[in-house]
Amino acid sequence: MATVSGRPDVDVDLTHEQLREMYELMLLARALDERMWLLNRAGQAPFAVSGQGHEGAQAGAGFALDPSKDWLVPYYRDLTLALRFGTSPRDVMLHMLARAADPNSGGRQMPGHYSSKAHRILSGSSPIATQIPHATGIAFAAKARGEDTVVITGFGDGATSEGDFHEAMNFASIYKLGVIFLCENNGYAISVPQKKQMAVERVADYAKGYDMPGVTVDGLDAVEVYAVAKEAVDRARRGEGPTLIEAIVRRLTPHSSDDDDRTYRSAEELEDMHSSGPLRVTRNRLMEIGALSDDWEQETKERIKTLVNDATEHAEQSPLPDPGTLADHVYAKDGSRM
Amino acid sequence: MATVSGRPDVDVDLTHEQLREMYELMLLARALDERMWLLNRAGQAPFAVSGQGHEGAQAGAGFALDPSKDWLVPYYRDLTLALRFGTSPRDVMLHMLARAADPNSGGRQMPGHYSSKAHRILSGSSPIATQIPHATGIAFAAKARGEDTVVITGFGDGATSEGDFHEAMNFASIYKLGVIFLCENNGYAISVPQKKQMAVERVADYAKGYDMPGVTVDGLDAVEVYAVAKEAVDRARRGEGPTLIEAIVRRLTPHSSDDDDRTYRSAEELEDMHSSGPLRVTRNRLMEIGALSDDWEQETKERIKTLVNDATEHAEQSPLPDPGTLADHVYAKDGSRM
Amino acid sequence: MATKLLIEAIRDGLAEAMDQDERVMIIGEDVGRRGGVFRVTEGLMDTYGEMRVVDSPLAESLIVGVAIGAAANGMLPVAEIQFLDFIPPAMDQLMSEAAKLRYRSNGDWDCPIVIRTPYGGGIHGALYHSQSIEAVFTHIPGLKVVAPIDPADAKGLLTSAIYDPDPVIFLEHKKGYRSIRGEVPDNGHTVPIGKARIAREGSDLTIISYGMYLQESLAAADAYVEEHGGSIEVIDLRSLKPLDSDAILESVMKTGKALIVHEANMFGGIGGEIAAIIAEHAFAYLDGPVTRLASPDVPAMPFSPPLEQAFVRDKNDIRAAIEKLAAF
Amino acid sequence: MATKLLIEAIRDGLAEAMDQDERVMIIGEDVGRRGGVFRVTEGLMDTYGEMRVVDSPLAESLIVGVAIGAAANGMLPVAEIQFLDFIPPAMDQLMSEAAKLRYRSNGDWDCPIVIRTPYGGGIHGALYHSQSIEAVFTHIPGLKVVAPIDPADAKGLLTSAIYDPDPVIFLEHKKGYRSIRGEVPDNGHTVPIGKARIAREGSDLTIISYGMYLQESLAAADAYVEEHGGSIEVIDLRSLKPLDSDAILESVMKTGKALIVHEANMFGGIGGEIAAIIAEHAFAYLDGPVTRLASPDVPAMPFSPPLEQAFVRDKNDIRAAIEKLAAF
Ligand SMILES: Cc1ncc(C[n+]2csc(CCOP(=O)(O)OP(=O)(O)O)c2C)c(N)n1
Ligand SMILES: Cc1ncc(C[n+]2csc(CCOP(=O)(O)OP(=O)(O)O)c2C)c(N)n1
Ligand SMILES: [Mg+2]
Ligand SMILES: [Mg+2]
Repeated sequence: MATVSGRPDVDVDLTHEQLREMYELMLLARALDERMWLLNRAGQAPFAVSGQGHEGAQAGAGFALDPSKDWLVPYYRDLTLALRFGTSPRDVMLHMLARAADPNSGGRQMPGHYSSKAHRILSGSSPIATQIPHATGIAFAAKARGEDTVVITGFGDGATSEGDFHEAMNFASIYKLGVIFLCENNGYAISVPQKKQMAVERVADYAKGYDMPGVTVDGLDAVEVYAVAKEAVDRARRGEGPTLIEAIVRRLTPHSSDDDDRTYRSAEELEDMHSSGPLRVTRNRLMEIGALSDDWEQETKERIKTLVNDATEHAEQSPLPDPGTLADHVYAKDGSRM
Repeated sequence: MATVSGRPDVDVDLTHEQLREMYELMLLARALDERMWLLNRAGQAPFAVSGQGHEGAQAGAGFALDPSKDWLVPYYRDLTLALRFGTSPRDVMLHMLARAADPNSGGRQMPGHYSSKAHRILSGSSPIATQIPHATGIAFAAKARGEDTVVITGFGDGATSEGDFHEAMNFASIYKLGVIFLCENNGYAISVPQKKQMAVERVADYAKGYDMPGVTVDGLDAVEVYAVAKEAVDRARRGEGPTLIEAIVRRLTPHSSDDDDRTYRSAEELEDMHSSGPLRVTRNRLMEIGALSDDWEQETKERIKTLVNDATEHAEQSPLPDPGTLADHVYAKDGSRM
Repeated sequence: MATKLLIEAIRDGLAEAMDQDERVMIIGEDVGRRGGVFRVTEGLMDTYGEMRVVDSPLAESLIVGVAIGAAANGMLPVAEIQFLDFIPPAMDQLMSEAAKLRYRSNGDWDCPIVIRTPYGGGIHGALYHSQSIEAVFTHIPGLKVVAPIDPADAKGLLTSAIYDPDPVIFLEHKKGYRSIRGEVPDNGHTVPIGKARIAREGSDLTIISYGMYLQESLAAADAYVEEHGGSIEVIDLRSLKPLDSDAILESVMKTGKALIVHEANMFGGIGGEIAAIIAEHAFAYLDGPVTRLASPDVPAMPFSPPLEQAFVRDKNDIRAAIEKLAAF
Repeated sequence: MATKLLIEAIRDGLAEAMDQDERVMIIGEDVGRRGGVFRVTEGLMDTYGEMRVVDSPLAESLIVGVAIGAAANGMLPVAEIQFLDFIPPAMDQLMSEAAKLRYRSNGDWDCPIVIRTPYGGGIHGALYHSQSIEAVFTHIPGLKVVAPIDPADAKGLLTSAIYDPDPVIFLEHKKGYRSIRGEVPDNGHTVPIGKARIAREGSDLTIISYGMYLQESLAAADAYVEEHGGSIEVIDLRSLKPLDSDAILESVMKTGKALIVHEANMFGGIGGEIAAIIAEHAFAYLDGPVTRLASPDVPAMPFSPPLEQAFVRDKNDIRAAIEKLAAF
């Protein structure tokens, strides 16, 4: 158990070792993410989409869940969450390089579309917000069978404008389903700033229309997010219903490798944004309470580098899909679910 | 000007004469509605949908608007509002009996689909909630041209579950558009009771997700509704944005002539519901302040009866559409909006 | 075997599946206490409770989205969309999600959901309670679409659809609910998705149809043969996707003449696809132009009876088309 | 006249209309400050302000719904849906509202909106940035659908669409944006909706196509003729609804052979409708089976290059189809 000091203090039931694990997850996600961005810039992959700046929100929330039984319904920035649920660095790179062995999609989807039935990570599409009702349906099935499974779904601030978000929030609350709605608010939907996206100051305010707790939290601080998410997960597990968590994060990259955010973010804004991020904020937290050492960090970063290199090489050497498999999996080959 | 006493007292800027006009509108709507229901029961029309029980909400809100410049985007129970905006009893009956001269739809739509370009009543469809973005778009155009037009759109409690409702509320509030969102909450969407429709107790709570005023008002009392609507309209006209008004009403009939509400409302509930309605409540109000006399009421009811009879006979004698016109108006015959 | 109405056969199919398999659940507007606006699900909530027969909020995208999620987590959801006319809000969940979940996950996930929905007109339903927009779905790879009109087919296809590992849109002709009656086997009866049925055997001309217009086609064939003699084959497609093109081609290669009849709008309807398949693959066998008879390209049936009547194609229209094609 | 890219022609068409008519407004995601993710609307917000170039919230149903309302109140809105793949959330507003507003009000109201949207693949857009689902709309009475690929056609049809009193879905091939170049007239140029263009004259065989596959078809025709001689006609449909069936039939009656080529999935694509029209109305003129070449019935182009390549039909595939049909 640790009381984690900082601004503000939070009480969390994590050991120092667990806190380090959480931070390590963020470091791994960042390293993979940077590598992917690089692969795109080097012309080895036609597309990259990044979660840089979102790692704290996802790591904090992810650690509040139990990957051995809970579900993840991610969106394209949820690399950290996917790793937490069991996606491996090799899985990520096979996906990035669209190899036949990509367990997420067999090379069919753009990067960023994490999926694994074994790990209860539901495959997502590219249309925004469609996954939110899925999370709700998963939780409904669990409740119908009397299970205490919790489902977390990630989405951006832009996603809150789609009807699907509202329809799902409403249903989840009526049936008191175990869903964590994690809005990773980075202030932009591609180029559209929050003030043109919504009338409210806080995404968390949407919870008021659904008689649901709505919490805004500093998404740069994984520990704070953990504390908020833990409460929400406990509540969900007790059958008391869903929570909307708004984690304020930063999109440290352009929207995707196809975007150029200098056309809509000023130089000052870009500079200011890069002045800090979830890695620094979370690291400071852990340093303050003595959960981190420079040695550990050095070693860990080395280990991660090896992992990322291995994953990249593995993917590079892995074969591309066989064109003859194009028409596979449009429908089931055989049978019935009888 | 009148201070209208009752429970609760309200201050309204209406003369006794205007209050009587408002009540007369309700009486007319009810008489037309009952006649339509009867025509259906007598086998003269295959379908009827009723606004009985909603007249107070609509009359109150309707009197806060200026039918000479404002817009109505109705739903199928908005007979009272349509009359307020200029639809005549003959127009209503031509529509009910699906005659060629039906100005609402030329006999193409089911009864209850009021429309008139001349009166700025936008034609609606049957799918629920699709009209709400239209109201928002109308108000957007007005604002873009610097006009202070106000748009009112009516819908039920069930409609609040559709994404279109939320998407439109959000947009209207971001751009501070002159829209009155009038939710006529009768507690049911066909058979689905409010507690299975939404998590909140009050539809007005949805306004909190849009940084918009949300007011719940007794929809049986036209005067109370007027007071609330007047404030909302003034606000809208000043360019300060939309308001969500939830008027608590009663659906005094089954959902439509195809429904049998005894399958989902208990005998007690049905009886209790019929114990009072907007006509009685509004009448009591006006009686209390001396705006009504029995004589006036008697005369008015006679006049209305004549109107309704005339409208019915007129429609009955009016020809049905020519089958040769089936394919008219799929596209414009000519030209361009250049 | 007992004689049942179409609606009874569907209700029986649902009740049987609910009874035998706890994974089967129903979700839709008014499906619970009210038993559906057409009463297809009547009584089921009382028996199976509010978590297996779910009176959903008024939100079609949600209904389909929740069904997809519940299916991912082990259920076999049967969603009801109250009228096919009200399915457009759910289009994204159907086209982008249900249809593509298996493909996009390289077969890791599947989507065993059924979307039951009443369609078709002729009941004064006007523009928004009469449509036959099935072609919007038959174009989408990953979806299956069935439209049985025979009660036994309906029950058998419903059972197949519930256990099918892919999403199936199950179209129920609302005019047929209480007007079509037939023998329905009792238990465990299934009909395979993707197989047409020869509803009437013949050798001179093939009519390809489904739904209520199949009934009109059968009547027209009878009337034609009674007057002119000859022999007309009528195929009930039952499944629109996958389409049984083998059965269609086999019949047309035999008869040399094809008349396609459907209630959906002509332009871009499934009739076009069928005609194209015949025109390409039975070209050498054709003794006359592949002919279509379908609804005019008007949005939907208007409410007023003379206009509704003008929209509808009935057995006389079909008979006239047979005469013209037969005489070619 | 100047030589312009497809994307420039469209931008010019928009800018010209905005400049000349205050009723014209643009609404869509990222269309303002960013000028659209493809940069079609670049610079327009600076010139015309935030009330005429509206950066909408992320909500396609809203975008179309607001456009419908604004049109009812006197505007001529041009809505942008960022990718055709993301139009399904707006399906209800398109099918139930825009398409039926005129009809249901007996001509009292109209709906002069344009929905611009990039479609098509071949740019590693994967399953959700590559689709060609236009057949979903071409089936709906009340909608118009155009898919110009020639820059002059694009500008001319855009102007026509903006002033058309009915809703027009305006499809822009994203691979063509910066790869197709052509002469574009300067001012006031319009092209009528509903008229095809003979892109190549010929007398032995007709290819009917549109979009990027038209370009492949032209290349295939050139290659075929170079090798085998003969004469091939290629029709660029430009408008998919209304479809110029007169032009199609006239050509096929002349050549006797029809090859339909499109990027959309084969089953239920517009090619089926075209084949059906030909098979029925040019039956007596046909010297070979009406043939279709289209995308396989797989949800969409996968991301991985070998799979994307396997999905695509190119000029070699088209040439092979020409050879087969010509030899019939
Ligand atoms: C339905 C739909 N519309 C548009 C798009 C194009 N698009 C992709 S991401 C995006 C912005 C999403 O913003 P937000 O939800 O805030 O997530 P973020 O990317 O900022 O994390 C848009 C408009 C889409 N994918 N789906
Ligand atoms: C999109 C859509 N789904 C379903 C229906 C069928 N339907 C018609 S009215 C109705 C209930 C509407 O309830 P509410 O919004 O509360 O209005 P009320 O009828 O109570 O006034 C339903 C489900 C519809 N018309 N449109
Ligand atoms: Mg964002
Ligand atoms: Mg209601």
